[in-house]
Amino acid sequence: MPGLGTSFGRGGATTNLMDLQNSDCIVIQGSNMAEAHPVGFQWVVEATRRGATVIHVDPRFTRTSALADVHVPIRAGSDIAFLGALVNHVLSNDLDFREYVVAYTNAAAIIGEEFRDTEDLAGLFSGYDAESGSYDPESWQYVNAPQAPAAGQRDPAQPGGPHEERHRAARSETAGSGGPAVSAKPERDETLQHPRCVFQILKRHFARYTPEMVEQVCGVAPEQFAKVADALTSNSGRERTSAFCYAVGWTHHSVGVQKIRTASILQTLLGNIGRPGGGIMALRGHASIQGSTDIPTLFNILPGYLPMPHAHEHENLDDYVAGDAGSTGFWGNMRDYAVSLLKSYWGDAATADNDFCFDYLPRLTGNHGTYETVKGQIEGRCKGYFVVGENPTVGSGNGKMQRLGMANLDWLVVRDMQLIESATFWKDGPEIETGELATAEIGTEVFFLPAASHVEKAGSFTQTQRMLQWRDKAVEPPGDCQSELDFYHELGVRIRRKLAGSADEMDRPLLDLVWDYPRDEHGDVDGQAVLREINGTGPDGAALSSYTELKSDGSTACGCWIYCGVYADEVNQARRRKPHWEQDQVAAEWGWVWPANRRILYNRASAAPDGTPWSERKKYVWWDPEAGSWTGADVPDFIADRPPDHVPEDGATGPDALGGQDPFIMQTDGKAWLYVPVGLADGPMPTHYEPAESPVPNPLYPGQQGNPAIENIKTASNPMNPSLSEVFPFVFTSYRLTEHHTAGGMSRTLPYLSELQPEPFCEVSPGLARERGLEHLGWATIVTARTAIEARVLVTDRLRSLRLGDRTIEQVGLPYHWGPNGIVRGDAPNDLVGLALDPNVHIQDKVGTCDIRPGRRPRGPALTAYVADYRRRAGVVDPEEDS
Amino acid sequence: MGSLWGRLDDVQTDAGYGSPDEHPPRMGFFTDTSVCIGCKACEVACKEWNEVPDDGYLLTGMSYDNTQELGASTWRHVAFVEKPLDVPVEAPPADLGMPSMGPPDPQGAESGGEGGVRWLMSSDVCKHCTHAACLDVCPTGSLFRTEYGTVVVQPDICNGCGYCVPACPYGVIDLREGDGRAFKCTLCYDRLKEGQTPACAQACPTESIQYGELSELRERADRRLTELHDQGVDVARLYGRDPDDGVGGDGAFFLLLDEPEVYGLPPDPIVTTRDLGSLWRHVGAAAATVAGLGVASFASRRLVPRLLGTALGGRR
Amino acid sequence: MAPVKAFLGWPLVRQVMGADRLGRGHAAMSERSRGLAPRTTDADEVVDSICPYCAVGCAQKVFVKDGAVTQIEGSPASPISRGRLCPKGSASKQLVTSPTRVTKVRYRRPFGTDWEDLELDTAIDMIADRVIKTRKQFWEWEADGKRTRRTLGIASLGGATLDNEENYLMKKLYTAMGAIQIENQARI
Amino acid sequence: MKEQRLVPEPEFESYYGRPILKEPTWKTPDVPLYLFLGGLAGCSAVLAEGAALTDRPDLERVARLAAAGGAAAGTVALIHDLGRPERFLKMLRVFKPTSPLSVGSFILAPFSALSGAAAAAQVTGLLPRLGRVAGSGAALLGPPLATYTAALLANTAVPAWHEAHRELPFVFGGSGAQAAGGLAMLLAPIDQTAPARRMALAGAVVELAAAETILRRHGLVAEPYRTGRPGRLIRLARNCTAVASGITALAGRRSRLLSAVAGATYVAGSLTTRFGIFEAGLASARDPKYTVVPQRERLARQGGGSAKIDG
Repeated sequence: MPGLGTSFGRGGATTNLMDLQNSDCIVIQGSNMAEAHPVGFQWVVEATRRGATVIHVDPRFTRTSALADVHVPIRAGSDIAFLGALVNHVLSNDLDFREYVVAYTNAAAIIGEEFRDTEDLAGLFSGYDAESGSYDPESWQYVNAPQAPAAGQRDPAQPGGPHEERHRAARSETAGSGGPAVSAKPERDETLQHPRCVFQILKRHFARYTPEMVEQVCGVAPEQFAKVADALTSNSGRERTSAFCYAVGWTHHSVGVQKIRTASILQTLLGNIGRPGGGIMALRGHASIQGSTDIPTLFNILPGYLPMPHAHEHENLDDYVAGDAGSTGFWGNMRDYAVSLLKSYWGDAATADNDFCFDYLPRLTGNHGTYETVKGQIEGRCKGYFVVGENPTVGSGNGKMQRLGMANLDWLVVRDMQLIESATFWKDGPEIETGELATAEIGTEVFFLPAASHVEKAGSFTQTQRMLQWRDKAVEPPGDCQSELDFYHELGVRIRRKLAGSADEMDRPLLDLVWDYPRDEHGDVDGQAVLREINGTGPDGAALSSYTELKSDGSTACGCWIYCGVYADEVNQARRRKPHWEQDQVAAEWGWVWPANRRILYNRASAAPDGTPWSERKKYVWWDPEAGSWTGADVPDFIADRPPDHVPEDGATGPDALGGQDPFIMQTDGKAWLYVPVGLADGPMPTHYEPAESPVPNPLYPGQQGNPAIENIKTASNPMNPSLSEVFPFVFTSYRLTEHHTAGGMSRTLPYLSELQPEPFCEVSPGLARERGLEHLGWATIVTARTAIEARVLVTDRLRSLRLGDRTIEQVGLPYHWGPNGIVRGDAPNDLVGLALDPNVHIQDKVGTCDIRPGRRPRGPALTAYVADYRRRAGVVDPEEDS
Repeated sequence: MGSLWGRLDDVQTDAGYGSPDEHPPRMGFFTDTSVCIGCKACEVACKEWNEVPDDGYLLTGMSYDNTQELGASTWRHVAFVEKPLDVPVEAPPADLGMPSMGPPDPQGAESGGEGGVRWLMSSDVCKHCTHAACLDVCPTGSLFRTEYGTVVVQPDICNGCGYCVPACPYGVIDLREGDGRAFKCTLCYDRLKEGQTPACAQACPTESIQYGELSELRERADRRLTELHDQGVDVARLYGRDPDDGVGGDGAFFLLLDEPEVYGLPPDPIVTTRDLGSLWRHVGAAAATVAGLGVASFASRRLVPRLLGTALGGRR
Repeated sequence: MAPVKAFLGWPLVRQVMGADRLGRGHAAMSERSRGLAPRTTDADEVVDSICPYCAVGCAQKVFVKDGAVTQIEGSPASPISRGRLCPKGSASKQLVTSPTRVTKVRYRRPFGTDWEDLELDTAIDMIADRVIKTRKQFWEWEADGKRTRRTLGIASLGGATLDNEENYLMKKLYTAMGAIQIENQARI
Repeated sequence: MKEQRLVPEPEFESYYGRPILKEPTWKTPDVPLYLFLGGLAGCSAVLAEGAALTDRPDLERVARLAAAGGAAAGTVALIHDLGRPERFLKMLRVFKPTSPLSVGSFILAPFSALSGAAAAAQVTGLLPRLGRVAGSGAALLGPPLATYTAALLANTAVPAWHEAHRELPFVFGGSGAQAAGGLAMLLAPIDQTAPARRMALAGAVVELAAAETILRRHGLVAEPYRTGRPGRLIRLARNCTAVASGITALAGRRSRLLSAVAGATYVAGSLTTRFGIFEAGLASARDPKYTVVPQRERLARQGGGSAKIDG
C-alpha cells in the first residue's frame, strides 16, 4: 500500500493485531473491524479491558461502533478532511511529539522554491498538467536535490504523454517494500522554523482544516471532533501510544492512498510509529491479500515489490536498477534482489553475460490494471482470460462492464469451488434478462475447472500483519478438483512441451524457465520446494537465511527477497506452531513474518534517539551499550550493531548510509515522510477532494471538486453520475457483513452462513425512508448511471441523516455479498459502482451517488430504458464521447 | 427425594451422581453481552459441531437477527436490539414499519433522533437450570441431568411427546419438524467428556461466551459486574446468576445491559415444579371429588349437592 | 438370563434401587450417553491449517477420518486467534464438504447454451493450446518503437485466497509467457 | 384519561413483540381430544362400576364401553401426537412423579388394560368375575385419569395453564363427569340413567364454578380464556353446559329424547371446554404480555422495579 510505503518505506501494516492490546487509544476508521475481522477484534477488546479508549469513525453505526467508546458518524468519502483537521489540531496546538518528529521524520527537510501548495493554487499542487490530468512531481523535491532521476521520471521521450502519465502512476506500488528514491539526504533545519521546511509547509497546508470545516465537509459536530482529538493526543507521547486500524473503507476510494497518508502523517507527528501499542494496522480482507502483493499477481510489480520494467528503447538491468533504487538505505541493494529473482526464474540461462535474462521480462506501457484490461476485452484487444478464485462479475466494480468483457472473449477459464456468476454469466447474467446479451450470440468458450479447497492442498497464506502461516494438506481434493499449484504447473509443463524445439525468440523465456519441481508424497507439486525457491538459495545450493546474503553476481537465487529467511536453516519457518502460552507476547516462534521475522516495523523508533526506551511503559527495542547491539522483545528492525550515535560517512551508499537515528531503513533518508517529494501521483501531501460522484461541492477548494489526477475508465458501460446532480441526490456506500465473504462464492453457497443473512438489503435512515416513502422490509430500487438494482429495505437508526452546514445528506448502505447464484440470491450491488480510480493504485471508489425509490426494479428491457431515462435526466455524458 | 425448587447446591448429587467428590464440578456458561460483537460465530460453530440443520432463510427485519429464536435447530441465538438513545424532537409521525421493541407503540416506531443509537447484542442459549422444568416433565427420562450438572436430551430416548416445550420458562427447547424429537443445547456433552470446551465458547472471538466451572464463572461475573459499575455502566446486571431465583440459578447465565425482556428473556421466571405439590394436591382433591360424585350419584339424590358444597367450600 | 438382565437394565429399576429417585440423572442416562465421545477422538489425523476467509489468519485444526474432514475448529495455540473463529471460519467444514461443490470439469463451447462434460486432462490440453494461439496472435515485440516483448491478449485475475506458492508460479509462468495483465483481488 | 379505558393495555418491553415461551407443539385435535377422552373414560369407569353395583346393566354396558373406548381412543390420540410414535413405550422407561405425563402413563396403561378387559368381559360374557375385578380397578384409576390431565397442562410455563393449576383439576374432573354422564344419558335407557344425570349435572356445576374462579382470580393471565377464539369456545362450552343442565333439571327424567339431547350437549360442552382451555394456553404462550407483565408485577411487589440486579 503506497500510502504506508511512501511514508515509512514498506507497504505492510506497521504493527500486528496482538500488539493492539498495548494501545491506550485505538482509532478505527475506514474499517468495520468487529464485523470484517471479528477474531482480530479480540485484541481491541483486550485493550478496552486494559482501559483503552476505542473510537470508531464510520458513516454507519456498526457492530464495531457498538463496542466503541465513541462513534463518529461521518460522510462516506470525507476522511481526509477529518484526519487533516486532526493534523492541524496537533500542529497548531504544538501537540506533536517534537523529539520524535525532529529525529525520525523529514519534518526538518527543506523543499525547493518551485513548490506550490494547493493553498496557493486553489486545490492543485505545482506541476499539474491539465491536458493529461497528471502531475509532474519535479517541483515537489527537496531543495538542491541532485538531478538524478526520481522514480517514474526517466523517460523524457514523451513528457506528459499518456504513457508517461501511466508510467509514473504505476510506480507507486513499488513502495511495498522500499520507499521511493530520492538521491541524497535533504538539507535540514532542525529548528523546524525554515518557512520551506516540511513542518512549516505541512502546517500551512492543513491550516484551513478546522473543526468548523469538518462539520461542513464530514457532517461531524465540533464536540465530536474534539472528543477524538483529545483522546488521541492525550494518549500519545512518551508514556502512551495510540493505534489506527483501517481497511477497504480507506483503500476503496479515488483518494484512498492519500487517506492512509493522512493517518500516517498524524501517527508520525504523534510519535506512534514503531512503538508498542502504536502504528497503523492495515486490515486486509482476504486470507492472503498481503501475500498476493508481496508475491504479486499484479501487473506493475514483480515479487518483493520490484517494479515491472517499463518500455524503453534501450534498457538494461543497470538502467532498471538505477532508475528505481535510491543509492542509500536498504533499497539501495535492489540489484541484489533483482538479479536473484531473475536467477530463480531462469536459472542457469540467466548469466552476467546476458544481463541475467533481464530482457525476458515483458514491459509495461501504462496502466494494465484489471479495469483497463476489462476495457480492453470489451474493445477486443484481450481475448483469453483466467479467473482464478475470484468472482469479478459480482466482486469487482461495475459488474456489467465485467460481463460485457467476458462475453467478448475467445476463451475464459474459471477456477473455483462452486459455479459462481463469473462462470455462468453467459447463461443467466443480468444482461441476458435485459436482452443486452443473448446466450446463443456469446462466442466465449468457457472452461470451469473445479478447485481444491484450503484443506486439500499445502501452502502458505500471508495474513494481515505480514505473517506467513503454512497449511498442511488434510485430504485429497475430490473428483477433478485441483490446486492452483498443480494446475499452473501442469499448464506450464504442457505449454513448454508443445513449444519444445521452437527457435522463436519469443518462446525462449518459456523454454528457459526453471520449471521442474519435485512432487510430494501425495504426488502433488511440492509447495515447500516452491517456498524454498521463494526463500532463495546460495552458491552452495543451501537455503539462505536473510536478504542481506543476496548477491548481484548471479551466485544467489531468490524468488522474493522480502521472504528470504522463511526457509532459513532448511526449515519451513512459516510452519512453526509453538503455542503462545510457551512464548512471550511477541510470539516470535509462530509462523514467520517478513521482513526477517520483525513483528513491529521500524521498532528502532521505540527507543529515543540515544537508544534508551522512551519510557518504561512503552519499552520494546533498545540499544544495549554493553553488548553493542540493539535488543528487546522483537527482532530489531535495524542494523543490529549500529550504535545510536553513528553518523554515516559522506558519500556512503546502501545500508551504510543509514545513521544511528534513522529508523525507517527502507527509506533513502531513513526518515518517516510527512511530505512525500516523490512516489505519489496525486500530490506530496493529502488534500481533501470529493469522491468522483458526490452530492456536495468541495468547500475546501471550491474550484477543485475531485482528485485532479483521478483515473477514468472511459467506456460506454461506465458512465459516471455528474456530481451535485439532483437526479442522484444520495450517497451510497457498499460494505461487508460478518456473515458473508466478499462476492459470496464462499458464503452464499453455505446454508449455515446463508441463513444468517438470507437476502440482499439496503440500510437507510428514518429520514431518508420518510423522504422517499421507503418501508421497513419493503422493496427499494437503487439507481446509478450504470444500472438499477433492487433490495429489501432496513430502516434503521444506525444510519444517520448527516447535517452539513445547512443541508442534510442521506446515505444508502449496501452490503454487497449477493448475486444471482447460490442458496440466497439477489441483485449484485457492485453493478451500481462506477469506475473512477485512485491514480496510485488504480482502485475504485466504493462510494458514489444514487437515487433510491420504493418498489421493485423494472424487469427485462424495461430496466435498461429505466436507467437510460435517469441518465438523460441527469445529463450523463457518454464516456466515450467525453475526451 | 430431590428438590423441586429453591436453592440447590449440588444438582448432580440430587440427580443420583453421589456425593460432591464422586462427580465432576458443575459446568456452565457465562455470557458477557457487554463484549458481544454479534458475529454469530457461536451459532455456526454450534451447528458445525452438533450437525444441526439449517433453520430456514428468512429476512426478518429484526435488525441483524435472522435466526429469530432458540429452537430445535438453533441452539445458540444472537439477539440484536437497536434502541435510539433519545426521543425525537421534530420527526413527523409516519409509520415506516420499523420494528419496535415493545408492544405496538407509534412512538417506539418513530425515531431518527440526533442522539444516536444503542445496539445491544446477546448470544442466548439454554440456561441449564438448576431446577429444569423440561427435564422434570420429561416422561421418558430422555432429558436428564448429566454428571456435569448440565441438562441434555438423549436423542436415542426422546419420543417427541413435546412436554418439555411448554414447560421451559425461557422458551428454549422445541421439537424439530420432520424429525419429531426435541432438541436443544447439550453444552456439548460429548466434548465435555473429553475435557474440551463447548464449540460456541471455543469459537467466540471476544470471550463473550465463557465456559467453565459454574462456581468460578459466578465469581468472574461478579468481578466483571463490579468493573463495569466502576466504569459507570450502571445498566449492567447479571441474569440467572442468583442461586435463589425462581429456577435455582442458571447453569448458563448472562451479563445484560438492559432489562431481560428487551432481549426476549423472561424477567422473573419460576420453574413450574415450584407448584407441583400444590398441583398434585389439587388433582387429588379433584379426583376425590369425582369419585365422591360417582358414589353420590348412585347413593342418593341429596348427597350430590352436599358433596358439592364440601368440595367447593374446601377448595377455597 | 437375558430377561433378568433386561429387567435390571430397565431404568425404572435403577431409579427405584439407586440414589436417583426422581429419575432425573443417573438412572435416566442411556447406554448411548454413557459411551458418548466427541467424534474427533477417533480422528486418523489432526492437520494444522489456516482459515481461508479474511486476513486475520486464524489457525484451524482439521480432523480427518477415513480420508474425509469430520471437523474444523480453531487451534488454541495460535497467538493471533487463540482458538477462536468467526462464523465464516466456523463454517469451514461446510465450505469444504458442501454438496453443491462442483467437482467435475464443466465446458461451454462457443455459442453453446449449456454445460457439457469434459475430461480434466483434455481441458488442460485445450487451454494450453489456446494460450499458445492467443499469445502468438497478440504478440507484441514493441510499442511506439519501444521494446515491450509481451502479449496483451491474455489476462488473469486471481483471488487472494491463493497460496503464496501458487501466486509465485502463476506470476512466473505468466511473466515468461509475456502476459502482463496479471491482476488480483488486491486491486479490487 | 387512561382510567376511562375499560382494560388499560399494560406497558411492557419485549423482543420485537415475539413470544418468550415456545407455543406448545401438542397437536390439535389430538391433545384436546385426549384430554376429553381421558375425562370421559375415567368418569365412565366410575359410572360403570356404580351401575354394576346398583344393577343397571344397560348403563353399565354403555359406561364400560365408554371407558374402554375412551381409553383406547385416548391412547391412540396420545400416541399419534408423539413425534416418534414408535417409541411410545419409552413412556414406561422411568417413573417421574414430577411429570404428569409419566404419572398419567402409569395410570393410563393399567386403566386401558383394565377397562378393556372389563368391557371385553361385558361384551363377550366370558370371565365375568375377572371382568368385574378389572372394572373395579378401572373405577379406582378413573378419577385420577380424569383429573391428572389438568396437571399435564398446569405443570408448564404457559401462564394461562400454570396460574390456573388449582382450579384446572376441578374443571377437568367436573368436565369428565359431565361427559361421562352425558354420554350415558345419550346412549342408555332413561330408566337406568338417573345416576348419570346426577353425575353430569354435578360435574357441570363443579366445572362451571371452577372455571368461573379462574376468570375471577387471575386477571390478565385469564384474559385468553375470555378473548379471541378460545374465549368464544369457552363461552360456547359454558352455554352448552348450562343448556344441558337446564334440560336435565327440567326434563331429564321424563323425556328419552330430551335426555339424549341434554346428554349430547353435555358431551359437546365438555369437548368444547377442552379445546377452549387448550387454545387459551396456546394464546397465552404466543403473547409475551402474559409472560412479562405478571413477572414484572411480581418483581414490583417484591420491591425494586428491575429484575435481578445482583451484586
